[in-house]
Amino acid sequence: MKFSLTESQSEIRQLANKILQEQVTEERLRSLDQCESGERFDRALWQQLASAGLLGIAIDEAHGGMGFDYFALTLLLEEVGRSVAAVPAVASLAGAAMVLTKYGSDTQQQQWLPAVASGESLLTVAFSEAMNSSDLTPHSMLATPADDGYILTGTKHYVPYAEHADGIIVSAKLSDNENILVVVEPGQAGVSFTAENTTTAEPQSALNLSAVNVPSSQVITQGNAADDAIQYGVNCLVTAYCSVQTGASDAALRMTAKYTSERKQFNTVIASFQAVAQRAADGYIDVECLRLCSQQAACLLSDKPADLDAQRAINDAVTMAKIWAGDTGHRISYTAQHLHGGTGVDREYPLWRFCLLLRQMEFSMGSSQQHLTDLGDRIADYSVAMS
Amino acid sequence: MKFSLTESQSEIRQLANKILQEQVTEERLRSLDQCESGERFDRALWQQLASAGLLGIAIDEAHGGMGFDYFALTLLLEEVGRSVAAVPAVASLAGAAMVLTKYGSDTQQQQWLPAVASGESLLTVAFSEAMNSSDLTPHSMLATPADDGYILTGTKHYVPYAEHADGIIVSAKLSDNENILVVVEPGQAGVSFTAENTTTAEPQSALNLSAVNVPSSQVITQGNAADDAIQYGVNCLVTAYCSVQTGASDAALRMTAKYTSERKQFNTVIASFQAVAQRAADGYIDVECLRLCSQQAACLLSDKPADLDAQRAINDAVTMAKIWAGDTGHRISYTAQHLHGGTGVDREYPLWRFCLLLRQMEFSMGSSQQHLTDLGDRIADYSVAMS
Amino acid sequence: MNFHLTDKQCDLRDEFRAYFDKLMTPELVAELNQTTGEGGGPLYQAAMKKMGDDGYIALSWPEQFGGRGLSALEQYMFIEEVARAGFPFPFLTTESVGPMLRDHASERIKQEVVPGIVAGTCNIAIGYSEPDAGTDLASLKTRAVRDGDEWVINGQKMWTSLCHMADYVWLAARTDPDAPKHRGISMFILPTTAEGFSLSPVHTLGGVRTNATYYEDVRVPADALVGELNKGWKLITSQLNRERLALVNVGFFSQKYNVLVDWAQTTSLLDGRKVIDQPWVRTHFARIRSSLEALRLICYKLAWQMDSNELNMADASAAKVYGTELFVEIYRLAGEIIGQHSLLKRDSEDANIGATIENLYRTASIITFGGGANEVQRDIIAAAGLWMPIGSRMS
Amino acid sequence: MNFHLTDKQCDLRDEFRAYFDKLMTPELVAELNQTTGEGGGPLYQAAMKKMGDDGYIALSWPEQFGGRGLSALEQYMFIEEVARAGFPFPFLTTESVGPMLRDHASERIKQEVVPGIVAGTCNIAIGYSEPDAGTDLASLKTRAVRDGDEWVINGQKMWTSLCHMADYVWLAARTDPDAPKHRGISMFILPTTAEGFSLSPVHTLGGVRTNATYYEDVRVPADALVGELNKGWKLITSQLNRERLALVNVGFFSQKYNVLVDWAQTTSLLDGRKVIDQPWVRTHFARIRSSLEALRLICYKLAWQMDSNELNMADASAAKVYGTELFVEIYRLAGEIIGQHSLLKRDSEDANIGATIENLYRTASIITFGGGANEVQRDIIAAAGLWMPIGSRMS
Repeated sequence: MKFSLTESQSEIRQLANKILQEQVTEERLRSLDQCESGERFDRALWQQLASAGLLGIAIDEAHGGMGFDYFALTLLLEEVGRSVAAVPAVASLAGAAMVLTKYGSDTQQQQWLPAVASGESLLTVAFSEAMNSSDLTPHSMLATPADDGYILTGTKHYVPYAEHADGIIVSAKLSDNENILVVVEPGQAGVSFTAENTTTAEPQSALNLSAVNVPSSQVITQGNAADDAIQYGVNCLVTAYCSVQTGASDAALRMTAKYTSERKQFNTVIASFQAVAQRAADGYIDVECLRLCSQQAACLLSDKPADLDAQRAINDAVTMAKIWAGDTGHRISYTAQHLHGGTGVDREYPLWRFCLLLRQMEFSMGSSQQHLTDLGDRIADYSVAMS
Repeated sequence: MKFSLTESQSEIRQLANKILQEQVTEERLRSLDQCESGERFDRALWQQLASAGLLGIAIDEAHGGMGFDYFALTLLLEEVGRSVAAVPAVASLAGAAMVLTKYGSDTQQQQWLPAVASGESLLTVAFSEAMNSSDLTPHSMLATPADDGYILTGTKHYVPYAEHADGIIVSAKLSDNENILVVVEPGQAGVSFTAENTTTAEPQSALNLSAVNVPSSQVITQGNAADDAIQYGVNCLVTAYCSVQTGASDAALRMTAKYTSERKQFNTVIASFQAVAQRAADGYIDVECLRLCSQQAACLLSDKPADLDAQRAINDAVTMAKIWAGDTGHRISYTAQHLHGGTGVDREYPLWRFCLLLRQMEFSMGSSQQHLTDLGDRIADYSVAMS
Repeated sequence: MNFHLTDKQCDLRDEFRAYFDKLMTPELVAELNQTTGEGGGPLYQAAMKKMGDDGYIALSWPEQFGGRGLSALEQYMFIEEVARAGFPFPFLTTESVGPMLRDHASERIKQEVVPGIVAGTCNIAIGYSEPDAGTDLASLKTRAVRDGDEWVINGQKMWTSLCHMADYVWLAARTDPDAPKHRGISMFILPTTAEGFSLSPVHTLGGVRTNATYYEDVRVPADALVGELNKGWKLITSQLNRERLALVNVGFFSQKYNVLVDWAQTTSLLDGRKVIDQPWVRTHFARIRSSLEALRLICYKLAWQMDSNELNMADASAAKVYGTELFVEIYRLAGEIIGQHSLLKRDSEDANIGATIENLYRTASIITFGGGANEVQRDIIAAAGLWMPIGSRMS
Repeated sequence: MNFHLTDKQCDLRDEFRAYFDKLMTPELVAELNQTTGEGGGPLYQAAMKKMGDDGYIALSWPEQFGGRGLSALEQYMFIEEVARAGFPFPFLTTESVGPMLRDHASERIKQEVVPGIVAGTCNIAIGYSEPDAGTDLASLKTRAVRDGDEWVINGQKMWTSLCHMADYVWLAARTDPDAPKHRGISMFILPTTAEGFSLSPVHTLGGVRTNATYYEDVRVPADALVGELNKGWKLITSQLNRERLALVNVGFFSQKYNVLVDWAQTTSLLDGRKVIDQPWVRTHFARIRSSLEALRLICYKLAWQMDSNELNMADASAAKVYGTELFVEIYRLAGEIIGQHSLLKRDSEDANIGATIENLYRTASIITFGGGANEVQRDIIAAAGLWMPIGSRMS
């Protein structure tokens, strides 16, 4: 047990914090707010992060990255949440790049990873289907074998930055017992998008594949390995949302503490009303619980699971982190809005973006209740015992 | 809509309040605490209530009662909760006597109701079986036809005052499609008891029937009418617990408000700390919600249901009241204990009995979660629409 | 005690419901969605005028003022149907400002403003809050100074909602800066065309536009003062309980509950089950339903108390706290039931009922501090309902 | 960052667990159940003496005092196993009072009392609270007045738990009534055999006996004063963070969680399903499990911070608030899972795991105000963790 960062981890966090706090100004965020729907993407910032090497935190040095692990990447993600930066870090770095690093062929890694690290290419991940739950195995995206590869038909939902991506990792069902994971390029014949305008204005789309021809070279993995890869990808994405949520919750809470320490009513700062202080304190506890559970999930995900028990421990840690991400996100958003009073809803004041981000993270890839249901099923199965 | 009591209802409430507040003194309760296990029964008080006519509130005048309805009876029950009186009002009056009044034969009514009203006889109800839920249809208590009547074998649990009762209303399963409701007398051959010592020390027992011969004269009802009777009895009992809970919650909360308004720490009464006041205010809201939902259930139960929709409205109102009874009971108990600090756990101070009663009502005949599950199933079935 | 509506009340409900079924045409609904539910469009204005023509605006007013003299309970039922229909009825104007003007304004104002309210053609914005006077409203600083036959008004107001489409502002201003803060406030009615008046839009989380309004040497005639000089605080607070009740009206979610249940009963999951076949969805619905039932009863009891003059201050505050916090909770539970689709906005091509929840959640963020912050309401409950000495936190 | 125990830590856990598996004989368990878990019976005393003989009492103490110099994290793991085993280990004595005596008492006291603590033969009760000094502990009124070579003590203490089987009372008394309240308190060690000392039992909701203790002209030698005169408050508060951590140790429920899951997996409902086949039971377990996980991490982090001298006051208070309120919540959820059987007491013939919950729920009622009321802890969190100016509520 060790609850401090290593020196290099501290440096990553500081670098990410410095760039994001300096660059993601209120003016910059406002100019993005005024973009047309589907365009909330701060490309200049993304390139700045690339220049600083931060897009390659968890990409091998051989592919132009820093060669750190997934946990190190979540340090960046927490700062993304803290700054509500409009960048596709979760989808491209925590989702797609991690899956390719672990399951991609050499050729695929060569094709994508250096370009992801340099910011030239953007990847995203399409796991979710209609009526999503926390179970993200494919049901309605179907793959059928073809001459050189497969034909994919179906729809995926909530694909982040889909229309900006150069490659989309798509999971599909090959048969009742077999799934497949492939990279689809948006320019391929049969690929189309339906805009899904989200509460934060992060660009998302439904991805519609109509008999899209996927050659073998675009297949990442299939069979048992595909299930492992999907599980791994889902775990990386879910934990990434938890890290973003940690940063956003912490920022919203501290903004609230500061505001209530300055705002005067009844001739006194409102923080001095005990009801205000007590509620903020509850927020502090919530953020701490979320932070610890998220960090644990990120750390375990960076391990190589030695056996079934270790794999279960990873899955369970991720699920528990997401339960906290939903609960903490909801409560912090509510507390922050309530204690800010009218100021909190004014779009000239920065809080509102945090509230929307917190809700988006809460409901992305499974709400707290959906993850509680999953965890409950596993408890029935193998107890998830306390050690 | 009318939210005030009629004149005669007010008189009943005042009479019940007067007797119980005067008689149920701390000394009297302490002397009962010191009794052997299974004997927390204030017989003298029970006779005083009988003398005042209060045991016959909902018993027909023809049988020596006052001839009011079920709702009027719940006014007494709320006062029983408010005073933590050690009397079998729920089981004998709200359970057994209501079922006999509606479903008993003339002979059965003649046999039991005048004696219940006068306090000579005590009845109780045995619906619950092992691993109880809010579904109280009989599963393991079995009835088989015999020469003149039936043979009953099986076990019932949590039968209040079973070993003090003169008659026990027992539900049993006759076949997969048919249930039966009978009166068993404790002296009959094959009847035995296992003491179940409850958290409040209210005497309860498991009732074990081993081939007990129940003649036709002891059968209250069977077939469809038995299902109606069981449903009616369960509704009367559950609503009775809600009424007791309302009185107990209100008393515990007001005791807490009074205590915190007198207890000084840091040179000020602790009620003046905002965290204390806010929490007490939450209790006020909870009690109000419970009171209204319980009163509605009691009022509807006093109606004759005109059709299926009306019967459903009754069942739903009862279920919702019990959800509130569990939630409010838990939270008021916790708030009262917390805000009292050490004084609240001292058995020389009256609060502790309320906390145990609140927990007992919370878990008797189905917890909040069990009733939420039932209500959820009904919503899936027929929406329980908002009008 | 009786928990059934009377036949007369049932008839009234049927009447209201039928009326709004007809009023809410698909075109009006579309316009309201575009204007984020706040009204102001041409169809909305036409609907208001129609309601005026049909005698449907001032229902609770005495007959001699164009009303039907509805009791508080009946008026509550009216708001329930308004909320159920989703029509942005200006109940603060009709229930709070209107009656004050009717009873306390000068003859000129009565003739100039009141008929328009009843006719549905006059819009009034409320100017209470200021940048430094929110929960502590009585500390407001906007000044009105008497100068001959006129009042000269200077100051700034925040959250002057609907003001960009209003004909008047109902304004609280300080007329005696030396008096204790609750005793130096007076009420004015001020046309938005007055010289020196200006506003700037404030866009909110919920997407609803509100305004900051500015008053620079705005001059109004002496008889723009409403009620007695320096006794404005009494007017501000006189209708508070009724306003709180309107804020938590169960109608805001009752029909949506029905629609959501129907959606869950008929919508399939990927595995073929219906949404409602998930046990946790049922529990969520049960939680929503039993909580709404308590809210329904609380509101009806409060309205009944108003009619019987038995109103308990603690109960009005309890309704406000319980109802507003319940709505926040319900919009979370509903979001969980719908899943990630509850993040999609109305303009998404495949938006469904989730978009309603997305929007409700955003707009609900103001209800726990608006209409009297819930902390203050809880203090009132402790003091008035439980007789606890809560100290002088808010003086 | 690393969330795994080291091999050494795993070994230590195994060692502790094996030790308590052996120590907790069925006979001892039965005796503890009879004495409502508080110890004091002959088998308990024998077990304490055995722990002393085995060098298991003062594990965190330096080796020269009979300890093994465990780190805070290791000591936390020890308490986890103690709690898991359900052994009523006197950790306030060994972790708080003992070290203060060891480091600050006079030579006579050191020789007379400290070896007995380490040997498991000396019991010490804690005399802090008074009828009018609970959360506001520093307002205590028990007086100690110097008279020649002795201190004369007068006053009354409340909640002097275990005192009826204790050899000494660790007593806080006012030695300077004119100083500010935190600066006039000193600490004494007082034998329960002293003349003028008496006690009366206080029976509690949880079934546990505690005591009121009375001090009438009790005389102790001058060297019964521990630490510096009038600086007792510092001693009282010096170990508070460690005490708070011990209070919310996850070990109090971790094994019970495992047992309850096993019970639900193997126990049949009337309809033939297992208890755990009810979806809501699974959700309840998931709620318990994920909440316990957070508690586990909070506690380990706090212990680790103690070892790294990075302890944040806010985090210690956060652990106290979160853990105590979680236990109350868990005992409700567990009750719902078990059903009405969770109302039956241990002496019921058909008692099952429900009786454990029945008992836990009753005894847990003190944890949210004991060990520093949670309102005060939240104020500390707001001030120390969020830098909010909370005013001077508690001075």
